[in-house]
Amino acid sequence: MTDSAITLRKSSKWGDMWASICANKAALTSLIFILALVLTAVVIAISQALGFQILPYDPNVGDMDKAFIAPCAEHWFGTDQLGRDIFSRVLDGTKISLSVGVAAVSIALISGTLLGAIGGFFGGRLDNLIMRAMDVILSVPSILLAITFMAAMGRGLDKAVLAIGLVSIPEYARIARSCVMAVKANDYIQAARVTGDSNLRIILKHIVPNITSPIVVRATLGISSAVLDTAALGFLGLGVQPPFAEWGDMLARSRSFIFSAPYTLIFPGLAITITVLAFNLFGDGLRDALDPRSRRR
Amino acid sequence: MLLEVSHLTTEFRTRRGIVQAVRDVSFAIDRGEILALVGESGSGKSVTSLSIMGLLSSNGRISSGKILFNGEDLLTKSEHALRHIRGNNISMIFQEPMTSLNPIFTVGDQILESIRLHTKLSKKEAQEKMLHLLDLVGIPNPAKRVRDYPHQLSGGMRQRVMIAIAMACEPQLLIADEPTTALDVTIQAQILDLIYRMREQFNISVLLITHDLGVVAEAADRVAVMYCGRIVEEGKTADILSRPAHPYTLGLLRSIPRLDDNSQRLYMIPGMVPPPEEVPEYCAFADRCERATDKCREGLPPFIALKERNVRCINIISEEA
Amino acid sequence: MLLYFIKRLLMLIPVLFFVSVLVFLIMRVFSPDPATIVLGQHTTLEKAAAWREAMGLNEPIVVQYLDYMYNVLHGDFGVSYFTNTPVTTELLSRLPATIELSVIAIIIASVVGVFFGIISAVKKNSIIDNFTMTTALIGVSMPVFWLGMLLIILFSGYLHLVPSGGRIDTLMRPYGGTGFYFYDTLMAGDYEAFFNALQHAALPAVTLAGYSMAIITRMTRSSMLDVLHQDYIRTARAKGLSAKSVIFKHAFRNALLPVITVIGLQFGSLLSGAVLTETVFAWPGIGAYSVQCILRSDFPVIQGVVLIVAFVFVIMNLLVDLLYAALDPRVKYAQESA
Amino acid sequence: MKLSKTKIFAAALALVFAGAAVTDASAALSRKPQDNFIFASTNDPLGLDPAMVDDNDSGKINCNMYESLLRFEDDSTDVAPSLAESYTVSDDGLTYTFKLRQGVKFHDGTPFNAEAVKFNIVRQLPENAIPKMSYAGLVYGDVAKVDVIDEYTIAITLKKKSTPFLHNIAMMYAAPIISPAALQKYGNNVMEHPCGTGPYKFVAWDKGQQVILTRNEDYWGEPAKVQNLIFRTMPETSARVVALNNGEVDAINGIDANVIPEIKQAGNLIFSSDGMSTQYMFFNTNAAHDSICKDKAVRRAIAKAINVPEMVQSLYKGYDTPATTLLPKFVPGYSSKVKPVAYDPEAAKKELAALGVKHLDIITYSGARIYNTVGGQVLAEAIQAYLKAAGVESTVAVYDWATYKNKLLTDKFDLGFMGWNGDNGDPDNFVNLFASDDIINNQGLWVNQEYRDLVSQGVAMADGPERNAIYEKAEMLIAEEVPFLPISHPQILGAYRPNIENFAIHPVGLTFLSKTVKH
Repeated sequence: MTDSAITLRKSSKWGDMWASICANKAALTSLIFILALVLTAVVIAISQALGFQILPYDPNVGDMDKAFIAPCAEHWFGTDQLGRDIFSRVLDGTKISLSVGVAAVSIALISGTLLGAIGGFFGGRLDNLIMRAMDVILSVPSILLAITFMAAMGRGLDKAVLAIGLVSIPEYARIARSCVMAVKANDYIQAARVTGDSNLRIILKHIVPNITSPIVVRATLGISSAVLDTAALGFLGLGVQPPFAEWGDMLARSRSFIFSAPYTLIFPGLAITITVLAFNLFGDGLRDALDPRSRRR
Repeated sequence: MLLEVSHLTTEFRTRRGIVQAVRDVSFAIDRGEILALVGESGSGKSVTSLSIMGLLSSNGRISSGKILFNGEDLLTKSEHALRHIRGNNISMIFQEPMTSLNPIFTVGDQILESIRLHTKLSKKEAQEKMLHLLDLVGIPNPAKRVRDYPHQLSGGMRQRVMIAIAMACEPQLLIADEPTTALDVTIQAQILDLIYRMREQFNISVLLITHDLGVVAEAADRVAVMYCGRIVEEGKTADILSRPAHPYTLGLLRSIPRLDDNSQRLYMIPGMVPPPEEVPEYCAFADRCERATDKCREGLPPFIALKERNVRCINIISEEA
Repeated sequence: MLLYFIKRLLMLIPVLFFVSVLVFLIMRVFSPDPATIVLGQHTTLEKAAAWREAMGLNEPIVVQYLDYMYNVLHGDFGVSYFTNTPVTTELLSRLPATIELSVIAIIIASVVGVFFGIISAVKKNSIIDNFTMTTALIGVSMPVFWLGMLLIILFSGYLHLVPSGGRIDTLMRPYGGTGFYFYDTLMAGDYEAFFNALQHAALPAVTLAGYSMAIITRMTRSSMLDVLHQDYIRTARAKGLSAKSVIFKHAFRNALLPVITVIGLQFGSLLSGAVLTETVFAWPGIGAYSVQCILRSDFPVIQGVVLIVAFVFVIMNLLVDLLYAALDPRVKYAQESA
Repeated sequence: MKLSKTKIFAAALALVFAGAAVTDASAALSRKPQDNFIFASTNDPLGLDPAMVDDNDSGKINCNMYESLLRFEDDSTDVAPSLAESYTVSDDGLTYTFKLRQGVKFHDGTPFNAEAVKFNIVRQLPENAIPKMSYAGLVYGDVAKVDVIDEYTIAITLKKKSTPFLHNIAMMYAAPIISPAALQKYGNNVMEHPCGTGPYKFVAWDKGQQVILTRNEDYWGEPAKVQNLIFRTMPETSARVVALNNGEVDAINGIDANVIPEIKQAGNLIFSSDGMSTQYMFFNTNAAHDSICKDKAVRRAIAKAINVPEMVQSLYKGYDTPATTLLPKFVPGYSSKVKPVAYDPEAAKKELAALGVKHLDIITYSGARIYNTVGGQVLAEAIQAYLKAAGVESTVAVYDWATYKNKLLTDKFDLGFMGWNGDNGDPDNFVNLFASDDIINNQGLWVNQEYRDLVSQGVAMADGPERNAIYEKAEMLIAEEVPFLPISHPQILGAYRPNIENFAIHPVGLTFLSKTVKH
């Protein structure tokens, strides 16, 4: 009886969620925008892998004679110091920002959720150890830790993913842990234990479905902060390898020209802000959809 | 009459459109009288009380009707004037003594605030008055208790404190919104007794809102039964409890467990209370009523005046007539 | 209370210990060897080896760590590889700038954030609310350094209202004193210099405050909305209190509790933001300095910075907990042992 | 009560912070604009002890506080008397005897004499020098002994003949004479307590902000014109330019060609002169790394693919000169007869294809260097584009400077970037790099015995046409073998306000400001 009631509620929960997101114009617009971004990144990546250029210009090769052209019909966003088309570079940059964001969040999500869930489920010393480790990571400002990491390991996409992923593990661990502990305290889990269900079975059947929604919300918002962190690392000169376009790196390069060529600064910054905004709006919408308490407001 | 509510209609803006929570409600309370407003949750009794106090939430609005207090219409008064009446002439106590007191102020502060707001007493006089009030509502060792925070008191004590706050300025009308619901049975009786005593001592009128007919029997002079935002029956307590005229009132009475009756299962009124936006434009109880006929669904039944009572039903329970 | 405080302090020790281990590992095991750049363009492999030997970098890592911790516990954080100056000196001479900036930023963020949070909550769904919430959302979505550069372009480049970087005009610099320019200039009665310092701090502080401001606004709003639905607010209104005292006395003081926690946590993230903000505005604090030092593998300085920042961070968290306990009569120290 | 609380607070703050700040708590300096010359540059100095620093940011401040026995002429690297009034060289070329200037005092009042000079040299002799003294080896590595002849005469004897020695002791690194009293007082480290004999003396150093100097009223020579010198740290080029254009500062350096129009437009003046440094791209010829570039034909083919003049013009907007050889034009030994491999994209493409060169690994640094104002990444990307045009794909690995220097020692790569800032104007200072077995100096580890012989011949030979001929030969060898591709000789660029007179940046990168006037 309990089981069927839960599954019943679950399915309607996801249905409700979808309805609620559709009702939230900002969240829906964001979702469409995010899908468009993903599509852009995938199309660009595929076309580049196949060896043809669908962007107006090669984002990585410029014509030095055409350095610092202000936005015009040929170069919508202008050109940079090496004469590369900023519009093409901004579009090309979606690849890196999105992939770093998603990859970093995946790392943090998987290891954080696992650690938190294990700690919450088994409790005791193991839990204590895990949470102290999380405290250690949390007690150093994340950007400082990420920079230190990058400086130690060198630049590169993979390392940026690792650094950003690592510093955000504690968030997921905490969420997972508190969810698991809350679920564990529920009567039906106690009952399942009494009736001799294995730990694995309890975890798969009862705990996983219950921690999914807070973790999904956190992950959506997490992508936005990962995009910001990627940009910050790029800005400090610790981002990806050139000549790949990365928004933060583009901003860093524009620093010396903020007065003479402000367009080199405006567009990559806008790209970051709008992308992050979209993920934030969508994440907020998702949270409202999954958490009726906040929907009330 | 101290308070006369006539044709009060209160509505709320919600996601699903405008919903009427109180529909064309009229009643009156005399000085020194205790009127009980009875109904299930969602029947509109709390909204009625908040309408009188002018404390509707921001999406609520009184769309028509009059609320005369001492002959003056509260609905035409400014917010400033209403503030002067609230807590001074009309005061209110609530269902949840646990959450109705501000957790971060001491009990004393919260009582003093009320006293000092409406009187010109000096600090010292106000403090004396506060101690006197606490003594009056039966709180032992008041001088010590005033320094306590709400969470340090028991539920009954907190409700006493609420009553002390309500009585701070010796109001003419006390609205008690489910004052005993959240309390243990023994404490319930004490609190009712206290309200009763207050009425005796200060000759105040009380609008007692409750879903518990037991409470009504114990305390009220008159009863008004609400269902889906409308008053369906209104009259003297003894009459209504012993000889209900409206089928809904009867249903309510039958669903009270009785110690002397163990023969059958507890009665349950069939069906559910319709949500406010689905209340029909005919007798709202018709769909649950065992006595309902097609005629009941043709239009809103009028108030039928029996001796000393009004009933909104066209199939008044026969033995009554 | 004192006992609780001491207990909490003791609990910080293992955290700080592991922080030190973590940073030590990252720096000394994985980071690039600084020898070739410390010694500049006249280095040779031989000289670099001699330098490493002299700095103890050839010792086993455990010995290096124990040495380091021994010295730290004796108040010696070592000497910067590049400037040959004690790390303590280097950091203390830059800390006032960072503290000054962070404090101004957190004040701005709290005051503005709380103010707009309250307005938004009270005027829920009004134009002001929608505008505030949209701004706040954009605020959390903007890269700090981009915001900073935009502000520089606008206020310093086009409007010429404020200088683009630094703490104070060189000529206004206070002589002697504590290194806290606001304090020093006020004490010296030099109001011109005080306002000059204020002008310099305006853009960086606003930039640094931006993110926290947005977070605090959102938190205050949702906390206020929560509280405004509480029964005791109805009680307060039923007493006949004015809307103002209901909101500020009864609602706000309750809503403040979770907000304070957020403000405390934001102070920690300000230190993160300071790294970027200081870099953009050439603010001579430890944020920009630590980036510089990380990039040139100045191990002793980085280790010092991370330890000090972690220390400040955990102490801030402790203070927030204590403040919370002081403000909320429901919290008792004894119950909160976790 | 309240006041006393404030006082306690102030005392506590002062105790914690003021004790640490590098501050002379002396009375405030004049705030009149004409009394203060403010010079903004990119970095904080590393320190103010000339024996322990090697950076231009320290040098350009130190050169106003310290003096060496000799100095460079105002606009060249020819030497002239300074703290030494004259010198003689023994016939075997090993012993240098200096007559010191009399009546000179250090800023702390300590008299300047032969003992002070000896103290400074002994401090940096190989047996005493700490590893941080990075110029000690270059300047004093060959010193056999130092003798005080009398109070104002000192004799320095070298182990072997060294023509660059006189240039070396005119430098602002290692060579300046510091007050022995100060050195003793501060534990052989005056990084934060500088004390020399120069026209300006130290007032305060706000870390990350500025170093403040004030006129030395007891200076032995012509007193400085402007009362106070302030060296501000402003890391961002754009910020420096705006500060200059707004009149917040009087002069700036570290600018690149892109911002010059802005500066001129605001009515400010540009200072530019040939810099004494060379930027080059080196090929990895390290036998251990087995790069395709160890093949001379490959190196020549790659060189043909790159249009150095066009690239330099485009990157540095005509302010840096394309380099044809290792030596800058004004350094003795430079020869216009040395011709680098000419740009020939067609030939390059053909040859590279024939040689089977399809892919190259490029390694570079991220930030800007003195010899490369646009930064290593931009430069590498430009090279990458030229290679692509020649049919060669390449990857660019970018590291921050510290990592880069380490990667050069450990990683396998084909092309890298480096530059050399001349120290003393002597050709040996440049050419000996590629005669070294040390991978730090000879990054590609190019080994050529003929070249090495030429270099060791040159160092011992007295200045003159004969010596120059040897260096010409060495440069010809480089042009033929292409162990590296010379890219550019950077221009020294600075800018200053129109009310400033006599502002110059010396070819070695230093700013001697005692003659600068502010109207």
